[in-house]
Amino acid sequence: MNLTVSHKNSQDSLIVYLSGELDQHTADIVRSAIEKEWTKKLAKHIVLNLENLTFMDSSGLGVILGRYKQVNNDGGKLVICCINRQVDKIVELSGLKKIMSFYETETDALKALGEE
Amino acid sequence: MNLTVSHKNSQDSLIVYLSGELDQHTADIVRSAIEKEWTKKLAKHIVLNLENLTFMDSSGLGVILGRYKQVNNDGGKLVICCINRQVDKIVELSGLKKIMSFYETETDALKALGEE
Amino acid sequence: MQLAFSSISGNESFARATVAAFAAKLDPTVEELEDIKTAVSEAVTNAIIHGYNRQSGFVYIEATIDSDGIEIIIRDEGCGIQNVDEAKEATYTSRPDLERSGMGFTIMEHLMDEMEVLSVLDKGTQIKMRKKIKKTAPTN
Amino acid sequence: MQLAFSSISGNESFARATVAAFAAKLDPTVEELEDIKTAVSEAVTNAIIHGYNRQSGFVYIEATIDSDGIEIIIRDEGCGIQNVDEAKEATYTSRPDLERSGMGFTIMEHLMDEMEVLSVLDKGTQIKMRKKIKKTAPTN
Ligand SMILES: Nc1ncnc2c1ncn2[C@@H]1O[C@H](COP(=O)(O)OP(=O)(O)O)[C@@H](O)[C@H]1O
Ligand SMILES: Nc1ncnc2c1ncn2[C@@H]1O[C@H](COP(=O)(O)OP(=O)(O)O)[C@@H](O)[C@H]1O
Repeated sequence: MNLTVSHKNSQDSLIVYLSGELDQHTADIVRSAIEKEWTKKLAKHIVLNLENLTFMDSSGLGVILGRYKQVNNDGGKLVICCINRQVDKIVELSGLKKIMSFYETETDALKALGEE
Repeated sequence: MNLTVSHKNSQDSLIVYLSGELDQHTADIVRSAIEKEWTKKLAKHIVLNLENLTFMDSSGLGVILGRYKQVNNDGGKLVICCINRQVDKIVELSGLKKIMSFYETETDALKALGEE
Repeated sequence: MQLAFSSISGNESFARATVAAFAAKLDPTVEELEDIKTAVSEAVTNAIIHGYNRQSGFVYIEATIDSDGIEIIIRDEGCGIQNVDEAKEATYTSRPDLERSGMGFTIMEHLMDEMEVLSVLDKGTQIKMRKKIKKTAPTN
Repeated sequence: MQLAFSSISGNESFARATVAAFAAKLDPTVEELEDIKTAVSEAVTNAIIHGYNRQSGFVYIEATIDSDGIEIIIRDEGCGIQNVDEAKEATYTSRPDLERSGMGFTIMEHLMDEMEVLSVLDKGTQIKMRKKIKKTAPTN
């Protein structure tokens, strides 16, 4: 598989790490992995750490927006950190930066969610 | 270009470093780069360091055999060091290992040529 | 070069890798190559999920290198687009149920220098894109 | 998948990268992938330099994945081979002037599980190769 998902819990937040290439084919993996964790109700917020995401197209925007809505509906926040140039270009171009919050580091993202 | 050639001189030997992919298209680069140095008559022997050669097919065997013959005709030796698995498979399979000498390290190769 | 492959999910990554390997001959920058990969990924994804609605069919890619860059044609023989102008609008998608973002065409237009959509209902869709690649000094 | 490209030197690397990207779907080991790349490189090089004698023409690749591996057909419409048995002999080459080693067929035969040569003089040459890829557990 071109994409792997892993996660860890940190106080109120679920931190999700995506590694590889996120497209229509691999979007399903992200969707179901996050939903599986989210329904456990162990976290209030989600941090998407995209440091090792080497490629993303508009299918990735779709799956991220979908999770964003769900977390918002449940009263939490979804924020993103550590994006590289190709992903940055896509989120910039698509206007996602106007909707969601992006942070340079995972620590910054967690701080913004009120941790530590 | 898929392949780069660099070299240095060490006592009696010309050490040639190939980096990238060696095939029919890039074989010409290797041929002309080595000939240019060899005709300067600064060295008696050649060490081919293939540590960073990530791919080689039978066109590579051809250009290596061509240099080997030339160096032999001029009374010197051509030896090879630091090959990786894919290259090892090709030289093994083609019988090149029965003709030429291969060394694990550059130091071993130079030692075999009587240096230091 | 010409490439044909089945409209199955999973071939998006194969298609963008192939066009990138072909475009690499122009010695593009990493960023230019990423732009091309992304645009190809968008068009191929659309052919698979919209054009063929995930049914079986073939996707065709033609790429040509000329003096100032690369031209890429991506074609399907699927359902076609009813209203191309509407389809090109940012955030328009006919498949919100699939969590599509509707940003495909917008991304292709921005990352490439030219984009042209040709579509006939029940016949299929063709996307023609061009990207200029600045010539670097010959490497020998 | 089907691929067609010009018989120009420099396309060998594009061809092997493309087939490797396609074969990657089988989740092969790095070594299996290297074997496939090398065999494709041999057949494509032969089509370009022997089949078309460096003249312009097209090289065609067809690759199919089935339950136990990959089948790859590489075809040219070049000069053809007079004597296939002789051509397959280790170290036989008709072009020692180009510093060819004559090891192409030997390498293809060893790295792949099956190899079949079909050649008609003045019509062209087709190499059909198969490689078994061991199924790994689904990674999900
Ligand atoms: N190859 C195609 N065949 C049929 N319809 C298409 C094709 N490409 C795009 N479309 C239509 O255009 C719309 C917009 O496409 P796009 O901007 O890529 O957004 P998305 O793919 O997220 O829906 C699609 O929702 C679909 O209705
Ligand atoms: N596609 C082809 N078209 C015409 N002749 C070919 C083709 N492939 C191979 N041959 C012939 O078979 C010979 C042996 O091929 P090979 O074992 O690959 O060695 P090499 O390419 O080093 O000559 C070639 O020298 C050539 O005469």
